[in-house]
Amino acid sequence: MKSDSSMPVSKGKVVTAVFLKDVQIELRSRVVTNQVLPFAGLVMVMFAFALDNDDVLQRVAGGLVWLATLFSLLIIVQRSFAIDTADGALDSLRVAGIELSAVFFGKAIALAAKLVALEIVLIFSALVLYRVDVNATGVVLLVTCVFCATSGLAFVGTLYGGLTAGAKGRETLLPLLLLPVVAPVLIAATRATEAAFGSGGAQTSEGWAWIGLLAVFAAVFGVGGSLAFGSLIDE
Amino acid sequence: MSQVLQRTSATGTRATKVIGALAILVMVWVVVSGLILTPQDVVQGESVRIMYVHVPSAWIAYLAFIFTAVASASWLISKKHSMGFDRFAGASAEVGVMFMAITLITGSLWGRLTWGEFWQWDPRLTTTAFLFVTYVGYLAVRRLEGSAEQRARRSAVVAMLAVLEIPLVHFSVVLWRSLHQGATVLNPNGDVKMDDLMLFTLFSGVVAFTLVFVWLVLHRQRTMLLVDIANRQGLDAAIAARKTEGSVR
Amino acid sequence: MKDAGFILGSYFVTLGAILVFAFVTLRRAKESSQSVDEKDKTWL
Amino acid sequence: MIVSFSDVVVVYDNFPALAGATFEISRGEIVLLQGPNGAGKTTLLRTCAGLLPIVRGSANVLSCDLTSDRFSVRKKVGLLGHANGLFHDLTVEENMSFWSRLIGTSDQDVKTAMQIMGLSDRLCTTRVANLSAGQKRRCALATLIVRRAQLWLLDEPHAGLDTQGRDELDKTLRAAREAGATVMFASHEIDRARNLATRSLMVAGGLVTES
Repeated sequence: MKSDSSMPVSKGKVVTAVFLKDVQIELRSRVVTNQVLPFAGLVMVMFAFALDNDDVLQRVAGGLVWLATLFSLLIIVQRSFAIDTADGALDSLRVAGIELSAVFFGKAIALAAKLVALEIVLIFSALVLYRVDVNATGVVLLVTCVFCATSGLAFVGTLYGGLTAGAKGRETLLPLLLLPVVAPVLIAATRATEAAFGSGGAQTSEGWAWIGLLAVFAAVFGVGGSLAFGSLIDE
Repeated sequence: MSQVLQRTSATGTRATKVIGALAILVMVWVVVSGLILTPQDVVQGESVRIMYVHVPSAWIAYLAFIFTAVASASWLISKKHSMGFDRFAGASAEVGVMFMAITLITGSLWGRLTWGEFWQWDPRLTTTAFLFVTYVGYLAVRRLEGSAEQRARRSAVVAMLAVLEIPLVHFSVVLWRSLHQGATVLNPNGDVKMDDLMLFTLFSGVVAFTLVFVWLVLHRQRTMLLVDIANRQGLDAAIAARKTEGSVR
Repeated sequence: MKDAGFILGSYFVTLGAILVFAFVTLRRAKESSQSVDEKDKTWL
Repeated sequence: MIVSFSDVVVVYDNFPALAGATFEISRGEIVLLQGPNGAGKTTLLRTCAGLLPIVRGSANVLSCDLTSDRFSVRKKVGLLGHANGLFHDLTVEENMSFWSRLIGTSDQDVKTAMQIMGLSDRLCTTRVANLSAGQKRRCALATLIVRRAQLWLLDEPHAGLDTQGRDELDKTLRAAREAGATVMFASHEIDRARNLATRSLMVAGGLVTES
């Protein structure tokens, strides 16, 4: 066996490999579809029981969708890093000497894919359960909102997931760190979604201001995450 | 407090004693002036007196968090990664969290008097509450196990992200309120007609709290250094013990 | 004074918190300073 | 010198797992690390891989100064720890292709590595979770072989393997040495390990001595 080192691998290939690995594991284990999704759906139904009023539900539908998403985000992030730490794969990734910012983007994109799948189901269940209507311009706003909010959540989730990966008491630390940080996403995505749903007489055009905020958030944590992720998961 | 200082010369110096004495002096003046000398406000009546402790503590809390961010950035940027920066960042965040807790409590007491409610989803209050939780999280990150360098790097990154959060949270909350609620709530700071003595007392409050902040941070970061030194000495002993464990076999 | 409870309460909370923080810090400093050499205390 | 440690101290929290380790290893050696549990063997291997910060002393591995830069050495070493570094929800084949994609090796190399470790076609499509401990170890070793590292760091590589697997492992390590690689490994299979090693070091109490 020769000892020459192999050709350097481009960053894009590492991103793809990590992304495919995470997605493949999800397709195989179906944790998001079989556990997280029912959990999120349950949250939506429980809110319907607790609030018990059609008008109120219609009014707060947007907020409930994003609240359920945030709770699910915590579970998905923990699961995503539990896979990597269970058998020391995170150590192997570090020793492989690859660029860890590529791992960050790979994991973030995989997380975003799972979140989008979840959000689509949640939004449809809001349409059915809470009797919300969306018009054509609302759909455009909604799709943009989902895209921007999900990018932000995926970046910040991967960053803080990496920070708490392997730490003692991470189950309790992650929500403490993550929830205050994603507060702007909750507010902005909720308002934009409400505008798209027309809840409480909101106009669709009111929603676009929020999209800007979501985009800034995603940009800040995308850049911050790619810079900081490597040093956070290292000892 | 100066008596206490003499007994525990551990982290005290002449400078901190002077700062401590000044802090007590100015603080006494703030309390006397704030509670007795200053007049009532035309709109808010007696409740305006809370302002003299509430507003300075809020300012100093924000100052502390900015100081934490600056110290963290210095740690990250500096080639030597001097642990002094890390200790200053941690000490300042601890003091900041305390001042922010004071801000929230006195703010809600004041709110009860002016609004009739302990809590309003006012942008400034909401931002403050989020920041409080964020920095409680920062302190939790500092307590994670790991090497000193790893702890410093982690917490420096979290501090930088947290300080970026301040404008993001504030802007989103302001936008949120502006769209859904007119400016109907009485703004506790805006409607106060301040005469000279009131202004001077508020200013003294800022001075007093700044002195307190400096005094606390100096002592706290020196205490952290003492713990680090004690750990390092413990390490020498531990290495020696470990070596004998090796040679016995 | 009207609303004296609230006003005095907020002063009490403020000063109390600062004093508690100060005393806890000084006590911890005293504890950990015993095992440290005077020459390591660079600020003295 | 491939590895040269001088008075290296590595700590976990405040416990000095390495308490001043000093030793040197030259190119082409197969070095056995002997020593009781908790002696610091694992820490030593992880330090060589650039995973742990060095508190005192200086260490140089493959011309990388570990005290100033723990990252550039990582591309050149291969580490097999107690854990296998595998994803249990993926098949053997998928695990292999993930790691080979990360480091850019050809499919042919992957096939060869799997053949060397006796991972047959049937096993390739089995999920790692369903493998026996020994089969998992073989899979982990196969991911290591494709790394083509200049320095192999193996923590208890023989553990969990059957006799045939151990023979294959020994053969692989000798072949790697022929190709110019250097090997450090810890093992409790003293007879087998002595046979394989060209030199052995005693690790005890965070110190390293010749034996």
